[in-house]
Amino acid sequence: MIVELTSDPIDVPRLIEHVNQPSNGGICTFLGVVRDNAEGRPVVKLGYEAYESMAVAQMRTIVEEAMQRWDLDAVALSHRTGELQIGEASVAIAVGAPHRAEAFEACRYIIDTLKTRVPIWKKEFFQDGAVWVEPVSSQPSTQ
Amino acid sequence: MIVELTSDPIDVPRLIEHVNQPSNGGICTFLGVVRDNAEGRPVVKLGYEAYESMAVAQMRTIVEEAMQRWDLDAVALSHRTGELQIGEASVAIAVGAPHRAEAFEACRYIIDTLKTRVPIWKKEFFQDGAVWVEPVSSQPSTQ
Amino acid sequence: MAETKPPPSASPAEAPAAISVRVLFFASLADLMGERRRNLNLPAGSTIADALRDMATDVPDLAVRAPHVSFAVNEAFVTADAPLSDGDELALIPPVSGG
Amino acid sequence: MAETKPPPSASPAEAPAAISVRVLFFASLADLMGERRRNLNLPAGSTIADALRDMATDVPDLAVRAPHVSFAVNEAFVTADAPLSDGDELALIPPVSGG
Repeated sequence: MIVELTSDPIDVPRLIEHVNQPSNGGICTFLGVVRDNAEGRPVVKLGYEAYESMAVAQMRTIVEEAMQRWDLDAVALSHRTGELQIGEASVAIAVGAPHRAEAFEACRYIIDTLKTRVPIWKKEFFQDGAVWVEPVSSQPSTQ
Repeated sequence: MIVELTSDPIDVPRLIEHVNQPSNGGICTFLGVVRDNAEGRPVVKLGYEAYESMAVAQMRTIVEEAMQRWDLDAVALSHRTGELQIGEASVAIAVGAPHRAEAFEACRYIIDTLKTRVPIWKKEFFQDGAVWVEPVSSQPSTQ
Repeated sequence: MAETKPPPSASPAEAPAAISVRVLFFASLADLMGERRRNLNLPAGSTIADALRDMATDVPDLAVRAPHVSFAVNEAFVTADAPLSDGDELALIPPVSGG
Repeated sequence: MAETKPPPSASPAEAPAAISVRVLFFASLADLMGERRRNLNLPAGSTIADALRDMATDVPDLAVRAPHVSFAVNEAFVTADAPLSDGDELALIPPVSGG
């Protein structure tokens, strides 16, 4: 298992290599990349801040949940911190599984769940200011 | 759009780069990789044969269907031919989309549909022989 | 392919009395047939089913496999009752297993 | 952190009459508070809600934001009625937006 926060660019081939084990027939990856706009408004760059120790612990818990639920032996999850330019990956997930259904479902579960309960925050920088993104629907549940 | 059959190893970063366009916030990729076993029986290597011109045409049609259905501007699909060793990618799909739901759904659609109607055949090589894989459920429909 | 020229027709304005079709075999069917392609001469108006019957005289097992085979004419999937035309490329497609 | 030592208790075997908690602020809450952490002295038995009321005397807008904030004590999510203990790390977590 790879679970990490990093201020360096995410090395996607390394994550894929990690989950490419001989018993796996399918690898699903998801990359979140910095879009050039936020609901149409041009974005200059993004910044990510994390409650680092808790974020890594939550990421590990989510990965362990996925590995148990879909009986996986290899998952990699990396999230960037700091300043990111358009096109850079903010998050990368790689899931290897014997068959593709499990790889897709686990990968989707990890990104969906990460977005609801890992303490990481995104700041969108526009030409004329910056805002912290605070989705109204992403309140972490108590657990 | 990248749609190709290739006898060379698939360059996954190139496919991801192709779909990493500024308006996209999510990239889903799927890699089919050569497993070391087929329902428990040790596999030595695989061979892929294609009806090449029709396979590429069908692959293009499937990609176009996905791009239209999920309103995508960038998809890459590459399939290997010839002999593959354990761990090599036989197929790679990369789908970029403004939001992740579309990226996951389109990527899944492409691999699922490819497996039902693109004229490509897999031969499994065991220690003591080889068989063409012919799924009973994958009969292409007339269309 | 010079030997597959159809016989002269009684009325040159009509469709030829015989057609020539190029048949492609893949994967397990190439193994079964012992070849990857052949040119087949058939009466005008023949369907894919007719072509299969013709080839099954050489290779009877082809008739056994036929229910599990799909067909493409000029790279488009069609059913076994599809008519063939002179110059068509007919592909016999065993269950696919790409991906 | 030396200044946050609790006052001597009347009965040393019991819980201290006051506790010291380290509070962390992130993202928009760090902007609001003008700091990323503070040490907070509270009466023994205080909950997260008590800590918020205490801090809102300095920064009234914190009370406005509180309904949209989640809480973690020692890196585990808890609700606002959770009791605090001496030495706890309390994190105020605005709606998350990672990914």
